Amino acid sequence: MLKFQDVYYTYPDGQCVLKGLSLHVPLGKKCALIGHNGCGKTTLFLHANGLLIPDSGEVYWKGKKIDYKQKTLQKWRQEVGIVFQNPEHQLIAPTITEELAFGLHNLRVEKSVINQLLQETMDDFSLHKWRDKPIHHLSLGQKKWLSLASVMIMKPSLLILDEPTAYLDRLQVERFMEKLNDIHQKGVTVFMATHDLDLVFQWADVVFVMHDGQIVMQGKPEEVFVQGERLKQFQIGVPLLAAVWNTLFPNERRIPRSIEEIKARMKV
Amino acid sequence: MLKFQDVYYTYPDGQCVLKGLSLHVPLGKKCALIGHNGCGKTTLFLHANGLLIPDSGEVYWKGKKIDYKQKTLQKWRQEVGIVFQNPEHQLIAPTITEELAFGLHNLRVEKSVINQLLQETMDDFSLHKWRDKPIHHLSLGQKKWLSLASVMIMKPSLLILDEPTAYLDRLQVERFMEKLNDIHQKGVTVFMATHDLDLVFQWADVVFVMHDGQIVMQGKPEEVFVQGERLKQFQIGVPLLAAVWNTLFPNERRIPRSIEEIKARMKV
Amino acid sequence: MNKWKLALLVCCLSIYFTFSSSTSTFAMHIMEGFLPVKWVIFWWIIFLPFFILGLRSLLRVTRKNPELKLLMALSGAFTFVLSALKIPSVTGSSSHPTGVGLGAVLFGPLAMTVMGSIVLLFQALLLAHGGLTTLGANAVSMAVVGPLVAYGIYCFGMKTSISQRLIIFLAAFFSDLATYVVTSFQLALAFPDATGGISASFLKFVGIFAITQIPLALTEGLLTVIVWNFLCTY
Amino acid sequence: MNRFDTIAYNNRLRKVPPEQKVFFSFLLLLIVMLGNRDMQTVIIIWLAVWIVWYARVSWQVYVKALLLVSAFLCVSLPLLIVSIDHSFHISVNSSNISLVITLCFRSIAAWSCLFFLLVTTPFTEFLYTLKRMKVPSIIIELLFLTYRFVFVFARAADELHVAMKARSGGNHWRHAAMLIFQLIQKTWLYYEALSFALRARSFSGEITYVQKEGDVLCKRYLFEAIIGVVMIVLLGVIGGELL
Repeated sequence: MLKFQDVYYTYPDGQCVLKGLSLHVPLGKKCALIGHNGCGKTTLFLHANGLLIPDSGEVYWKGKKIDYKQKTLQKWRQEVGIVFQNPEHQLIAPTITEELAFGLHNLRVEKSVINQLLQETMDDFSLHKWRDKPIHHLSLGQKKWLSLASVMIMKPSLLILDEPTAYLDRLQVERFMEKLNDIHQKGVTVFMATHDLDLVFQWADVVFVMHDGQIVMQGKPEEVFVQGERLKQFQIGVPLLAAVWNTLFPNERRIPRSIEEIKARMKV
Repeated sequence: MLKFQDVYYTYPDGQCVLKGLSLHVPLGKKCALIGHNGCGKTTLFLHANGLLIPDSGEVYWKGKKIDYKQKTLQKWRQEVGIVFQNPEHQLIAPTITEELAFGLHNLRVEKSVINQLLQETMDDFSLHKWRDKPIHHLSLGQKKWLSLASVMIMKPSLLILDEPTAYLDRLQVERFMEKLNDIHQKGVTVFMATHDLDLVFQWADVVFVMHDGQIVMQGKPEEVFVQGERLKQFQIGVPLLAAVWNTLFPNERRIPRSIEEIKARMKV
Repeated sequence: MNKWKLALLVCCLSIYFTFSSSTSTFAMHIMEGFLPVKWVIFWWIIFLPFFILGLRSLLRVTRKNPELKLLMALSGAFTFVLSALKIPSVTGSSSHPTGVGLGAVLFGPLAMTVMGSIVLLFQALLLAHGGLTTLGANAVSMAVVGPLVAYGIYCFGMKTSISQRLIIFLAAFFSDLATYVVTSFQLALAFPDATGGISASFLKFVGIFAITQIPLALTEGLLTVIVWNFLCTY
Repeated sequence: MNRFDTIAYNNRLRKVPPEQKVFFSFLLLLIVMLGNRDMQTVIIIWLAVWIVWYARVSWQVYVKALLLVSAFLCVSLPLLIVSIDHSFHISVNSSNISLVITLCFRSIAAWSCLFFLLVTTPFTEFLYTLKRMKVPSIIIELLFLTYRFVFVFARAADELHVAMKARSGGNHWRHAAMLIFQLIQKTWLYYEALSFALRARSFSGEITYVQKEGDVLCKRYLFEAIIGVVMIVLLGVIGGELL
């Protein structure tokens, strides 16, 4: 779906962040990107809808090479939704309705369609109860929720999230992940960067490990997280669950991905 | 060491946050505070060195009731160091040296003493390599590190941290926790709020569970986290390790607190 | 420092000092209902042409570069927040159109008029400071005259070999004085002295405000220079 | 600032259409500016009823704000009462005193109108009204964005200030300079981050806002407002001092 080929990028201040990155986000999968802070994850995301233009290398979207013309960009940006790390840096309008309508209005969608989409999204994300609140009265968790809603209202086919669960409490994380699964069920490809390895392990179909501006490992979580030694080299650990399992049953290579899976296995 | 007795606090906008909170942070222990977002943790911390004054109820510091006079406050604030959640909103000076010296200057410490403490802290936190950088060029992880250093330079006897590990990657968390253990070893009581239950489980001596402006549970982590049902009621889960253990060995009540402990037990 | 960043910094500083703490001294903010109707209308009529010209220049700038709206709104918010903060020595001081002129060098002097008026509107509608009827009069002193004086001093200073810091200090100092002289003049026109007429009334206001305004203008000039130093150094 | 803003979102007149409230307070403001002292007195009392009773704004908040304004007024009045002639002879003129009393009533009445608007109408809704009044969109856009950022910065400033106090700082003028400097840095950071976010959502160069819809005219309040205004105007006509 989204493909990077040998992408190089250096910031104007001379900091080289992407160093020949190649990556292929497969259609309809739940993808996770892990890597230590400063390895270039955010920069990568900014390339995923043309906010930054690679110095060299190509970016493909749905098989087509991106030409960075205004028209291509606009269409592309509608199809790729990004939820940034800090909701304060994303929410522009002071009220919820306006925030949701912002992207649609930019695409010059008709008023009646906007209203209908607004209604749908409000229902979908149960935003009605906050509707009359200004954004500065929302809590951080609610702001995060809203920034997801305001991206999803554009009906993107790829949803990118940068550290969506930081600062959220357990219940909020649960709700958020439930929503993500929902969104994925409806056919949206989800691509998320996070430090929560246990979450990745449980949730992802594909894991990409990024280090120093390149993708150094990729594959199914069970395959990636088995290679504890290599991960260590990239300053990444192993999910707790995998670590526990390896300690308890060092000979068993098939690691369960969640407590439910352990339960199921125990029964067998 | 620090004691709250029946503390009530309502914000000027009418939001009642602390509702008869009682808490005793024991001397020299590693304490953790857990609770869902919005339960009042940050407000509690702001009471811990007189940044907020309770509407009713008492606060005791080292056995003495706080009288909120300017002189008491100043001494108290030197003895209680707080590392706030967002380092972006804690660092105030334009350079690292000034940031470190900020608190000392305010206490009118002598210049030669300040210089010596600066030197010590720079060594201790290995800040020399950044020393000439302006603060806004640091990464988030570095800012967090610096905010810890600039609190520790005051030699507090109680260190309070609000969500210190959010947004940090694994290696950074490890380094941070190592430092905290170091600090604790030197006789400082540490009191931390976090959502990372596995961290709490591994690290804390005492856990406080906060819900709706009150402390509803407290005790050793092994005692607290056994009560999964009650925790659920307060919108808190169980550490993954405890959950795995309970699934695998439902009859064994003594839950290991870390992978090392599991390894040790396996050998026996 | 890139051009827009510099512009932002200057703009923030400048607007900030215009409004920094007019909240605590009534003097620099003529309160709602204070002026009689005819003066309300008079000052609005004086103010509007500047405002409209400012609006046009703003439209020109933002059409070329729409993201500048963001920058302007951010600096407006910055200014407003500082003016509402209760920090010793930040508030408790007066108005200060310091570098509005400096911001004007980059944004165009008239664009500053618009931003200034917007901050005044926020002060009226979120803090109940100043007012809607007196917005015209307040804007003339703070968003028109102050910036122009600062702009003039800056332009003049840049041609001479005076050090930059001194220019900034002087621009800050004199634009503040200009603002308060204009305010005094406005009050004198509206409330002429029963015996001495307008001139006596003017002297009365200027004299009294001088006691508070001159020291404040001095300290704020210094504060500006310090912040300016931070900005240049880091 | 936060306080008045919060009240504006949570008062009992919140659901009354903003146009009604804005028109009402502007009309009263006009009457205050043109009317006599009796009308102003009636308006002060009447608006106090609206604010404290109908809108359920806590009376402490109202009284505190009122006292603050009166204090501002008091500071400025002595200057107006006293007159100085050319030989620097200070005297008190009786005509000045009546002028000052007039001024007091007018100011407080006008302030009441402003305050009523402030605590009953959220700023964004005030903007909808401005838009209906065909104010140029660039002004509304700027006001709109500024309003959003005001609270972001207010929070940042607040947290920075608390952090300073936690280390016994915040009383030195140098700290004020530091705070300003930090806020300027934040401003720039926000600009960079938000411009990405804007482009990510295909910013078309125009910041938009949808029309608030579904407000029904509130008959009960409208009725009272009309009756009240008519009576006040009549009072002015009978007093014979209108205009």
